[in-house]
Amino acid sequence: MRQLPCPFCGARELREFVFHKTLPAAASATADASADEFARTYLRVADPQLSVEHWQHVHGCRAWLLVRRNPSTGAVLAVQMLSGTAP
Amino acid sequence: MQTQSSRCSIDRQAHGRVLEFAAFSWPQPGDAMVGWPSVAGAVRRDALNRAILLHFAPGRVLAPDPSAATEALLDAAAAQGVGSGIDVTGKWEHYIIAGPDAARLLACAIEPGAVLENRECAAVTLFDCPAVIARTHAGFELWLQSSYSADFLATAERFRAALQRT
Amino acid sequence: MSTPPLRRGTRIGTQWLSFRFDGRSYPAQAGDTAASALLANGVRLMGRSVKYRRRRGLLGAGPEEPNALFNVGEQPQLIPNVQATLLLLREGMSLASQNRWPSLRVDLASLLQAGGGLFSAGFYYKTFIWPSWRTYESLIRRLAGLGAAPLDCALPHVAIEHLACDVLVTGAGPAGLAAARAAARAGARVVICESEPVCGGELEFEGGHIDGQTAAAWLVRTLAELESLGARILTSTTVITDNGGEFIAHAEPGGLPGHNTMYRIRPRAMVLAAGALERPIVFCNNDRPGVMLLGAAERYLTRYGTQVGRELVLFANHDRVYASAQRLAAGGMAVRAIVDTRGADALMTGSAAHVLRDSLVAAGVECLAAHAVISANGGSGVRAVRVAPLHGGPPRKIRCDTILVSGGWSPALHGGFHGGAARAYAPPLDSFVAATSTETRRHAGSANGCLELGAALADGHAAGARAAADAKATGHAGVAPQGNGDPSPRLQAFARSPAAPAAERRQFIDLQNDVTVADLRVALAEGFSDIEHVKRYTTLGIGTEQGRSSAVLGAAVLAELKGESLAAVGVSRSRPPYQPVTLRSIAGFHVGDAVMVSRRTPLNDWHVAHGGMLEPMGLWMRPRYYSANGANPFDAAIAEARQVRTAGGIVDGSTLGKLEVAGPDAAAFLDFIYLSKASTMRVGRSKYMVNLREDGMVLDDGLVLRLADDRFLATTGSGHGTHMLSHFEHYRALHWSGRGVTVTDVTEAWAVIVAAGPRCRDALLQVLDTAWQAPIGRLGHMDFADGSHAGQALRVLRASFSGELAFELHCRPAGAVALWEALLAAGLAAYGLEAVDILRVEKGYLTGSELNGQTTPFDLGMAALVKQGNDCLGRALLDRPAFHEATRPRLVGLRACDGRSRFLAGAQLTTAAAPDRPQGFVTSSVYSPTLDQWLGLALLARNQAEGTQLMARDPLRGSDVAVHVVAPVHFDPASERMKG
Amino acid sequence: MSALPASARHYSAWSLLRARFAGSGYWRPLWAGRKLKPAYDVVIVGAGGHGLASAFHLARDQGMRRIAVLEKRLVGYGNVGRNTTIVRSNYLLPENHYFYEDSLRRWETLSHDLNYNVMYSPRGVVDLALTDDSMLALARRGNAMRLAGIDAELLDLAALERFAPELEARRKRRFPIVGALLQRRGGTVRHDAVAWGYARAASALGVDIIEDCEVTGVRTAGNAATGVESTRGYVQADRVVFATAGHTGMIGAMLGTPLPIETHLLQAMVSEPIKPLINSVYVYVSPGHGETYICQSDRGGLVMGGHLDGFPSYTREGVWHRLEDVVQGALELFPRIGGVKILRQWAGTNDMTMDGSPIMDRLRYDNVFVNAGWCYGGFKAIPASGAAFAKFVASGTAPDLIRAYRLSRFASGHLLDEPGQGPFPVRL
Repeated sequence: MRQLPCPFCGARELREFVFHKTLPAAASATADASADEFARTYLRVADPQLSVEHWQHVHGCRAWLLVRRNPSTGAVLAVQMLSGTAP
Repeated sequence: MQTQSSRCSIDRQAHGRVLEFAAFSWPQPGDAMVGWPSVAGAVRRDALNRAILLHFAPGRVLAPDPSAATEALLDAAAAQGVGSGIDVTGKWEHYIIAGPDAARLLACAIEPGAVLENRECAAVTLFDCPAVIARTHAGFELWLQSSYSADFLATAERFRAALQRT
Repeated sequence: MSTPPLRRGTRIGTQWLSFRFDGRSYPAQAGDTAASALLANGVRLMGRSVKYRRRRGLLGAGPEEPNALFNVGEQPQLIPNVQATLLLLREGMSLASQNRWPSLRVDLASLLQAGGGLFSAGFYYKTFIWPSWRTYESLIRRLAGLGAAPLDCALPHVAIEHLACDVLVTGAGPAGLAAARAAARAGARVVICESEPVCGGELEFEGGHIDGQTAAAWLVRTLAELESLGARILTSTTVITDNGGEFIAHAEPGGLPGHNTMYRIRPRAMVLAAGALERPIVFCNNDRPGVMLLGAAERYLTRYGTQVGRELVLFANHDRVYASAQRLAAGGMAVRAIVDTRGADALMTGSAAHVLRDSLVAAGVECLAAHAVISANGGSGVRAVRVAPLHGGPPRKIRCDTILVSGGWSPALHGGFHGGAARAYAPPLDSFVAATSTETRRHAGSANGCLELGAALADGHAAGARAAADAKATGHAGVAPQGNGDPSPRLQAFARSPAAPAAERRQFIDLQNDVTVADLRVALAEGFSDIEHVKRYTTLGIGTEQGRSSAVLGAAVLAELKGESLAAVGVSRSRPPYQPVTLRSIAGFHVGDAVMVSRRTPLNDWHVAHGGMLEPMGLWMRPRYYSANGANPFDAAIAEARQVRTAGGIVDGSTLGKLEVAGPDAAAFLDFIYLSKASTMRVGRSKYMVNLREDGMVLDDGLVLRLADDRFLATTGSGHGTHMLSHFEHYRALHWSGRGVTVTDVTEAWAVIVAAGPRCRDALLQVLDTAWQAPIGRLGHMDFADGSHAGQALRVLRASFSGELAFELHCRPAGAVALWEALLAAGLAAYGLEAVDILRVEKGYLTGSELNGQTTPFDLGMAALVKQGNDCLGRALLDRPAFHEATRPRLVGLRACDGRSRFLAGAQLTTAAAPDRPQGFVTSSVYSPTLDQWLGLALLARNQAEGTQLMARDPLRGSDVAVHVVAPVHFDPASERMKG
Repeated sequence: MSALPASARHYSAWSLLRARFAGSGYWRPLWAGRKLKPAYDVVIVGAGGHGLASAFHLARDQGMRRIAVLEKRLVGYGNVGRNTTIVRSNYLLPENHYFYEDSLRRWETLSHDLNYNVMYSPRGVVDLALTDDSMLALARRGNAMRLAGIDAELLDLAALERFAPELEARRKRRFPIVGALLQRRGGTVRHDAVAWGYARAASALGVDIIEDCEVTGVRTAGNAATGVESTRGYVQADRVVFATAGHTGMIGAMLGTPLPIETHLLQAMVSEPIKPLINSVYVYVSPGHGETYICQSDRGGLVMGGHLDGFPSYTREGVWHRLEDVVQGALELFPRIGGVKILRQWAGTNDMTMDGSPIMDRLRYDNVFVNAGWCYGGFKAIPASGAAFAKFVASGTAPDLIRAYRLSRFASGHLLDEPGQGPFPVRL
């Protein structure tokens, strides 16, 4: 269904949200920080069943969201507020 | 701009200072403060039923024309490390959309029933213009980002006129 | 014009009106469609086919019509390709046939059909190769196309409505109404979309009884009940696509763009009951005017009292043809023969159809079993039909002027199936039904293969009740309506009549695109055997009627030619929209000035009233120059820039993005976002800072002000404000959630007036509240002070992007115009963005075109900032080797070697040694009134040293100018003026 | 020069005339009817434009004989048959404009080379500028092209009015038109014909084109692949080529190699046919809307497209609001087409790379090659890609024309980011 359940606003139409990026597969934990940064920035592992993404509810509450979707069906699997720790 | 008709009106409301209070996180402990509209989309109203705190985005509260009591509440929240208050006077313009066609006018842009389901206010985009809407007894009140207001009113007027014809 | 006898029908009134078709005037009755009125006036020739330009008449009575498409109205406001079957006539309406020259009757391009088999599938791929396609293309383009190209469009406002409901029902025929009634009774909020202007579907002419009443009485009662239960019935409204559970429906009353509404309906559950589409049967010359669908003839008779012909031959493969024949005969038409492809034993003794046949035979109708129509005779209209027994025997001729065909019904699946859900072959229909109904989407009635009234009602009721339950309605749906109407069709698959190979060239499957059985054979011979390949190769089913009349039929013929089952062949995937929809309707309110919202500053009205020539910058509108200062932007900007340098000016800087970053961790957050550190700044100071994209490229630049220990104001480029807001918010959420930092957009909370020039300090002192006298005198370069003016907050920042002494005044929007006008009164003059560019380039400041997403901080002369070692966002990827090569660019200044030639931004810079290998390019150039020459900034390979002579090559604009490389700062390199 | 041996029917007006009297039996299958053999010199995965063109050039120019093209579904069923048919070489960066110019030159003669009319129509590609800044960016690009010997003209308003009266360039608009960059040799090519023409020519040269044959895995030994697993069984291969636009990310996953690729949807749409109205290809970008491009097919339909749907997807179901964006953009350019109806909308899956330029390189193994990452611009590249990639696969050394498209460029920073968009395929 082409709605995203915004944790703050409730279900809203997809057109209110803007996709930003896909998360790469877990970046390798090498000592080389720039190599990690490179993988994070450039590399993706395609999984036809699961895409983990950053979206923003730009045309609503502007919350940044962590969205899990199935890119083969468009099904939204989970949405949560984006949060993390300082770099 | 003010437009009047028997079915639907859009009237600009005068107002003074407007603050936004942004919490450092949401949901978070400050929600427990007395008088805080902690639930998503909650609105706290004064004795005259005017909205004084609108929780329109995660941890972000709009405080139009803050009274001394409201300012004290926000200051206390800031002092407790809940978040920061920001004076945004001039960012938002206030409108009342009223009349039997008020909901139908909004339905040209969003489905107001669904958007305001289980909440008193919501951040929306109306005719490409960012706004916060809330229900009032007569229809809806609208806080509109001011740089968009001229275009918003022009587009709303087109739809309003079309509703009038039908 | 003599008035013909009045017709009576369910959709027409007694009032006469007149309309024009191809220049001739005709009478019609109110409620007539173009098709019904033309037919009633004896007009049969209504169009020409695309490829062969064969003469065509009506095939259908609704959206399935492939032939009768008209240009409606007159240029410049003409609407092309309007289906005559949907077009409700209005007084004085002007229609014209399409795609013919010089006239519909005599079309020179119809000579093409003499080529017959030459133009078979794949024709264009096999010829026009020499000398080139372009040689022939212009002629072919003119021959192709259907309706006229409009010269203008003045379609009015399109209404929009967003609707949420529990149950959406498409189609208000018996099944749809039963579904809607059941759902509404159960307490569901119901919306019904019906493509026709009135509800009823097949009930309109099938007759029959429901719950002991006539179908007509039940219809009236049911509609009244639905209304009383709050159901919303949208007529003339077609669901055109499924947008992921939000259904887009388009209302086009009268079949003509003009009073359209776009609905966006989000139901919790859905019942698809859009009915079924009658299929033609293919025979030789089955495209002649006078060959029509059987159901269409019934529609014309019942709705409009229009007789489709005088002498009819009916051709079908099912029982229903007999009931139809009887109704058509009762309507005054002579049924000459019924040609049934099924054997004599197909009609069950004692069945209703059998009884009907006997009575028809008794009335003199020839009923042929196991026969088929082999071909139609007559060029511009049917004059006779040749029929033959299917199991051997000679053909014979039957005189008639109309052949009504019916090869069965295909459930209308398109609307609900854009998601590519599977279809399943249904043998009783020889067609396809939905393979699966999901929890939220159910098919019902003939759309679900239930062709009998009783079954359709029961099916609809059950679907409606279940949909209501899915939508969490808890009421009781009541009992299903009981009905009986026409019996089961008992059809036997039959898609086309036998034909000799040569005759297959005139067996038409897709009438609009002239796809014949012979074309399918060619496609198969060439290896295109999958239905999707056949569709693409032959253009089968891609016409404006969305394949309604040809998609399943074509698949059935293909199955026969391949020797496979229809189930194995399948049908090609249909594409939205279900019904073609005008661009105007899709665009909604986003047309003209509203195509994209405009943002305006608090000074916008002042600019407009004082000759400010506004130009878009992103969504913002900003004054480029003021018309009083020059007739064109070039002259005006020179005058304005000169005024700033000699006296002083003010410019509206309100469009700058402004983000207030607050909280105990604000400084640390900005240290992460920006290349240089914010945390080292003291309160009351500002700093020019840049930030980087994740990949290390410079993203944006601006001033950052430290308002308090825990509070900063970051300014961004005007076009970037919302993007930068998202960027800040993203990293706040990603790395700083729960910590002490917030980001708030205050762009609109502060109007910004920049005052620059030698006299600007005096003007400020004269204008501002006296409390500002001391602070303004005290403010050093990049310092700011907060206070108030005229009772409103005011911030004064001493910063300059012009090279002059300059102050940015940040005031509340409500006071902006007064402050602006006071500054003007104090002797400063307004200047626009064009002058800003001149002033910036003279001083070597970035103008925006250097921040093109391709430049690193090294390229822009900020290596020292990188070296400070702030580990900011984007820093890690700056170490990639390519960014340190000698061919990477750096920012330089340029001047013409002769000191006067003009060179323009976009020119490429080359050396004498390699005149075709660019070493860089001019990013911006201006004519400097101060230095009286052209100045430029450029991004140039690092190995080209200062002083080097290069060519600024601009072949596009016909100029090559010798330039030499200088430092980027052209004017006042020691910055004495702005620090003074 | 025609590539076809005598086993195929030569196409001409004469052959059509003969067929007219010989009946449909005269024609031969273009490529169908081959059986999958157990082993090949080269197995190409994907019978789209790039796979088929590579096969054709391997057979014709590189002297390779045992070549198979394995296709999951049908020849030309992917993006080669779903794009908006535009060909051009108006790129900014030298690595790109030389490559695409090679392609455009090949388009000019492709119908002759394949003896198949691909309907190359050099009707001009017009990139419109809506701001002075975008006009300067076009000037930068056009000058770079001209210095490289590629045709380009910068049109001011007067010139634009002369070239394209249908545009009404001076009409009042929300974003007024400032000027344009014109490439006259740019234009359109009939998309299906490209797939079918290459398939026919390759087949005639002995290439086995096997449809309904999905590759499910790669068998390897050490640093080399030995063959591919398919739904029709194992096939031994000396070299394996992946040309699976829209699914390259999954190929990477299959080989355990993350790639700088995300898969996104791009929609296109066509109107009902009308008489000629739009005579060139128009491309423009407006704030908020992103890109819109529009042209009119020879059948008369207005063909339109825009930017990506905006999020990763394999569904091929476009979202309606992107269609609205495109239509709004098209109407802004041509207000007169408001009464024309959209007939069909569809979508294709696009391998979006992190700099917007393609990848032509080895993938993990010495003898596994990937031709991918064409974003939404792969159609125009087909002839050059096929010729250069065939040379690469046959010789093991990437020709100069495509060396910049190596996979390592992301790590080294030698990015080919024409619009300066960075590693964000959908950022507007």
